[in-house]
Amino acid sequence: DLLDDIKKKGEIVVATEARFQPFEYVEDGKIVGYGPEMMKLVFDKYLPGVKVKQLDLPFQGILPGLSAKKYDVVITAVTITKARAEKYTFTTPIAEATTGLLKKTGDDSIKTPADIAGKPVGSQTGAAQLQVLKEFNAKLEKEGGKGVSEIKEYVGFDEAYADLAAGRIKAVAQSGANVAPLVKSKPETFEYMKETIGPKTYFGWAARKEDDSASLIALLNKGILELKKAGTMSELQTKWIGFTYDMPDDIGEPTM
Amino acid sequence: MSVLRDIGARDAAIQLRGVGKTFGSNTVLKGVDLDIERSERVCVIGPSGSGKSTLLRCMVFLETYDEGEIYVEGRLLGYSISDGTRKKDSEVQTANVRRNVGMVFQQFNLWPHMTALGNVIAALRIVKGMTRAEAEKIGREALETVGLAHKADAYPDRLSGGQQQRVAIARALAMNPSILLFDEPTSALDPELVGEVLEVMRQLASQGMTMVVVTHEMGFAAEVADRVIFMDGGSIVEAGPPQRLFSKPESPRLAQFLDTWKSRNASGSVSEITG
Amino acid sequence: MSVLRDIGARDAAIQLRGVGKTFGSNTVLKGVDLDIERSERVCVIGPSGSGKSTLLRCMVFLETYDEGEIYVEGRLLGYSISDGTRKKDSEVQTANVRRNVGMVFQQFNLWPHMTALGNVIAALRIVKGMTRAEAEKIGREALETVGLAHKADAYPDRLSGGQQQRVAIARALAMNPSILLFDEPTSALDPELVGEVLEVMRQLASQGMTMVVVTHEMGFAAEVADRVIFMDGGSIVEAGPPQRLFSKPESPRLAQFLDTWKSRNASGSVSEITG
Amino acid sequence: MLDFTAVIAQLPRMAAGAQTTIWISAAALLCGAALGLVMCAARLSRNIFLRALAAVFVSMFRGLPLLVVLLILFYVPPNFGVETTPLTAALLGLTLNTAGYQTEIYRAGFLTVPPGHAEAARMLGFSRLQIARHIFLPQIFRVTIPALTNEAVDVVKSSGLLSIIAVTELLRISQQIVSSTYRPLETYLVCGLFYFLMSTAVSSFGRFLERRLTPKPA
Amino acid sequence: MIDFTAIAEYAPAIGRGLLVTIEICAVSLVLGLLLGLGVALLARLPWLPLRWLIRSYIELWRGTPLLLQLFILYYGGPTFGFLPTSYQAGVLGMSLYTAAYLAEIFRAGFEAVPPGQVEAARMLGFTKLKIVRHIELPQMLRLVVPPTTNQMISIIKESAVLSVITVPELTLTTTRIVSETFVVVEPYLLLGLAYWSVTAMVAFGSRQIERRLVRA
Ligand SMILES: Nc1ncnc2c1ncn2[C@@H]1O[C@H](COP(=O)(O)OP(=O)(O)OP(=O)(O)O)[C@@H](O)[C@H]1O
Ligand SMILES: Nc1ncnc2c1ncn2[C@@H]1O[C@H](COP(=O)(O)OP(=O)(O)OP(=O)(O)O)[C@@H](O)[C@H]1O
Ligand SMILES: [Mg+2]
Ligand SMILES: [Mg+2]
Repeated sequence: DLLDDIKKKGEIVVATEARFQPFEYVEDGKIVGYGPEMMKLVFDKYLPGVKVKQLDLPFQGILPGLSAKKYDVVITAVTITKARAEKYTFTTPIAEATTGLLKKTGDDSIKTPADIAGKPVGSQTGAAQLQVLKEFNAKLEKEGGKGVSEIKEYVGFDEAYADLAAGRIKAVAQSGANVAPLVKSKPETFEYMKETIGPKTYFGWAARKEDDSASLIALLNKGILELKKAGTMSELQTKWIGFTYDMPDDIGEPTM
Repeated sequence: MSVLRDIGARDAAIQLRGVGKTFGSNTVLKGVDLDIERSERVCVIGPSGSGKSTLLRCMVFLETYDEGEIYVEGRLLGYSISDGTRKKDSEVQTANVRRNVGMVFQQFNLWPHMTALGNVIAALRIVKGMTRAEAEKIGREALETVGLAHKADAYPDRLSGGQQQRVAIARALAMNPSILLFDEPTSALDPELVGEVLEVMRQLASQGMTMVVVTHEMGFAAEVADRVIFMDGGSIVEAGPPQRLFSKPESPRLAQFLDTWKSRNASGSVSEITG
Repeated sequence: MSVLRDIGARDAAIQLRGVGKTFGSNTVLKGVDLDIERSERVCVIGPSGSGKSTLLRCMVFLETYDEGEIYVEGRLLGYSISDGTRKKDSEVQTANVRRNVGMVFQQFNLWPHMTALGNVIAALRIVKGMTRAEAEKIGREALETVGLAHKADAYPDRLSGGQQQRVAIARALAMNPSILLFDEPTSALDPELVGEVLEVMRQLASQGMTMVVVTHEMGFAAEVADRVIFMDGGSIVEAGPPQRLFSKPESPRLAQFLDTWKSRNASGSVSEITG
Repeated sequence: MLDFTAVIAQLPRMAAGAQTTIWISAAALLCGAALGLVMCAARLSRNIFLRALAAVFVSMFRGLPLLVVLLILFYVPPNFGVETTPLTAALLGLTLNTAGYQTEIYRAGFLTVPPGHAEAARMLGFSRLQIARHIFLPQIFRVTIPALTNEAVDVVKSSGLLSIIAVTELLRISQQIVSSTYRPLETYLVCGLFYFLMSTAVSSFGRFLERRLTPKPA
Repeated sequence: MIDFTAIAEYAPAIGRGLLVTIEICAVSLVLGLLLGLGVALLARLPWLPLRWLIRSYIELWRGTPLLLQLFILYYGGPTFGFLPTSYQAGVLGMSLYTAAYLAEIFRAGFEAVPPGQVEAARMLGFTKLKIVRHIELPQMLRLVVPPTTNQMISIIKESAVLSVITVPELTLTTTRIVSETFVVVEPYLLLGLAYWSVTAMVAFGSRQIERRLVRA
């Protein structure tokens, strides 16, 4: 059993993509954020004395790396989708992931999400937000007959933000939580649209689907739910994201 | 004074007046005076480092000289004098002054990307702007002169050293020079191949070409030269007809130079044994 | 038969019996028979490409030979015979057979990363495993022999060609060989520097060293050799004492070879003029 | 327009990243030198199998982008039951990559030593190993310094790709800084300066070695 | 154990990625050749400030990773109102990078022409320009074939980093496939195989060219 092995070894290896403010990112050389802080609380309580080895990986390889047993669990905000849930087990949700659009402040040509028709937009390769964007675009094409002019795929969201600021693209599909700190620090450049473009989705942490990992997932779920009940989760959301979400304990079947 | 020199110079092929040359702190030529008459054959000998090559290279301004004057066919080489100060000429002006001078190098310096004929006609085509047909006619004649008409289409790396050097001579000849300079033209050759190059040079000499030849081939010098010049330490130490110079050297340095040479070549020489 | 040869061979320094060598389809040595006696001085002459170098290189198995046998001090070189078939020896076995043979190359082949002394003592230290002190003593003596004790600490590129070749000779001498082979030891030298190398070789000859010298220096051959061997087209065409060979060549090919040589070196030679 | 204040505050972190870059590069270069020499020996050996092996090795690692080698080394072996940590994958990838190049550098070096040098040694009784050790190696080292210097600069530069497999070297740290400062141009310019300084230091050292080991012409 | 069927449907995408890689490399290489030759020729002018400028360009571009140069061009350019598309930035970055290397190669090529050959031409009245055109350039071009093809191979390999500025080339395509299928081994092995075959082909072709040049 994976959990037993971890306890025996005294070490758990977790994978993180530390370029995903405010969930996971690097500050002063340390990986910090909503996720890491929550993880620490859970591990301190249920895996005391176990050393945490945290790998910082690009997002594209993070789930395949989990299958490849490069690490025990993915502690990074992963949008729970049908395709992913088929291959991996997710924890109970840690935050809402519903996708919206980031645009340039004062860009009057985009008032509703449908206004991105005919414009270049972008998101991150392999991300659920990209998938949402593509589905939204398909809907636009079907309904209005005209989709976006181009969907650009970036290796990281930071590059997408930079390109939005530069004007190469007109909007970035991203979850609200992620852009909150960005919009807060650069309100003169970035503006997040209230209206979302996809179904309600949630972020969770992921582990392998084998029975081997069941006890680890159970432990994580227990820890997360306790934090939620105690109100710690809301506190952390306020601290890192700036607002709180109403969160289900179990999302059941993913919406996409 | 300069006017007088200029008039005098018109008759000589090359005139050197107090030519001096320094590399850094190393004075390589020390006030050399030398007149090369038209149709004269001059051989320059001397120990390694005595300045022979530098002298030759100065005569065509491949090396600038620092002091004195050099006149080629009466015209000051490499510099122009205006208001009493002298200014370096442009490359084009210098090339014009030495246009009748050809040079053959120790290392042949053929261009490897052209055939023998290509080497010979390149300057005719590119510098003189001749048509291919005109140039090839002259080029083939020049190759004929050095006995290499049949190698016209060979690239240099397919030729022996002796053949390469003969092509180099043909290349110089094609420009129809009145003066030819040679810097150790046979030193880079295998012993067997020296003869064929000397033969071509002998032939040029017999046709009245003005020649200045830096060489170690004493036999050739003795046979062909009107005058042999012995250099040492950047100066001309002794000069004169080869018979006099080789049999009755005046300066001890020349005597010693000849002794060293003889002790190697004469002792047990085949001519003594077979003689 | 082989036993007889073996016994006979014990007295000779090097014995060649029907030695043949082919490069691809080019037969370079054609059944060469040759006995080099102890303390004999043999000079090998012949036109370029006649197989002189190949012969010398076969004698030390730097080149394998395809046919015949070579015995060095009575021992078959390069091959072992068992059950009537012959098998190539290992490098170590071959090295053992030719351990008393030294070789001096045209290109000196000094190792540029070692000083003169370093070159001379390298084999003593590395192959013979001597201490530095022992090796240096022998090395300095060897350098003394060639007159270069004062250059012990110079690197090859600071030495003239003649000095480099003398260091190469010292390097061979340090191993205390009984036979020395030279392949055109002076061909790569400036004419002024040939003398000093020949002088060292003369001295070795006078001390009774067995020597085989491929050379173009006829004067040296005439003076030093007990026997001169003329090669052409991979065979020994004529052999004999130099006086006889140079004055009365029997084969037309040798006569022609000598003629070419003489016409270049004798015509207008200094000795004639000064004579 | 350019504002470096945010980046300057992060200089210590970038310096730390540069340190990681340096030690990983140095380690890869050394391991690569050892492997390269072995491969070079194989390439020059008389054994046709060894020669073919070395030829494939060289062709492969000179023909594959380092990025791809790293991706393969990082993600593929675990599928066959072999564990690779990011650091071992990084070191292995860089080492294999530079070894491919160094093999060819050493081989070219070997070819510059005139065969006569080896023949002279054979005539004095040197064994093959002794010839390699005492005659070839010292000379090869001298003539290969310029090429090795270039290779060292290349390794330092290409170590930036290790960011892809989670090694927090200079470039990865710069990306992290961009994430928090939203100042890509300034950050990357400073990062470039770091790389330039490292490359210049390496090539200056190479030139220094070259000058030290090449005797000045008389 | 290895099963390519999982990614079979992506074959056309991989083909497109490969085409982008080849196209962008070819364009960059041609531009880099021209630029590099121009720089190498300019560097021969006896004008010191120009030489320093060229020197700094070569040192800076050779001293920093291509990845970083692309980042600066693409994400830094807009700061100065320069807004290249990812394709433009890729071509520009790779051309400048290639040119820096090739300029050095060409310089060495020029220096490898023995000075005696230039002197021989001067003696026959060739002007400087004619010497460059007829004596130095033809020989230099022949000498630089091997290092230039090496550079070509290295450019093809380095083009993998174009993925970071959203050029949809081979590596980015493969990465996308990995993140969509969660399959790692096959796509990456295929990726390696693709690069290896392209570079091996270029290496083979260049050896043929070299052999022909040597024979000529
Ligand atoms: N380009 C140069 N820079 C510095 N010193 C030079 C240069 N060319 C020649 N020298 C020096 O000038 C001196 C004379 O050289 P030069 O080549 O004229 O002699 P040489 O008589 O031709 O000798 P050799 O017979 O060896 O050709 C030598 O001391 C040489 O070192
Ligand atoms: N390694 C080799 N491979 C192929 N052919 C060779 C080799 N070495 C020599 N030959 C050929 O063997 C023949 C004899 O060469 P060798 O070097 O023995 O002649 P040589 O008499 O020493 O000539 P030289 O006076 O020019 O040194 C030549 O035709 C040469 O081309
Ligand atoms: Mg000279
Ligand atoms: Mg020979």
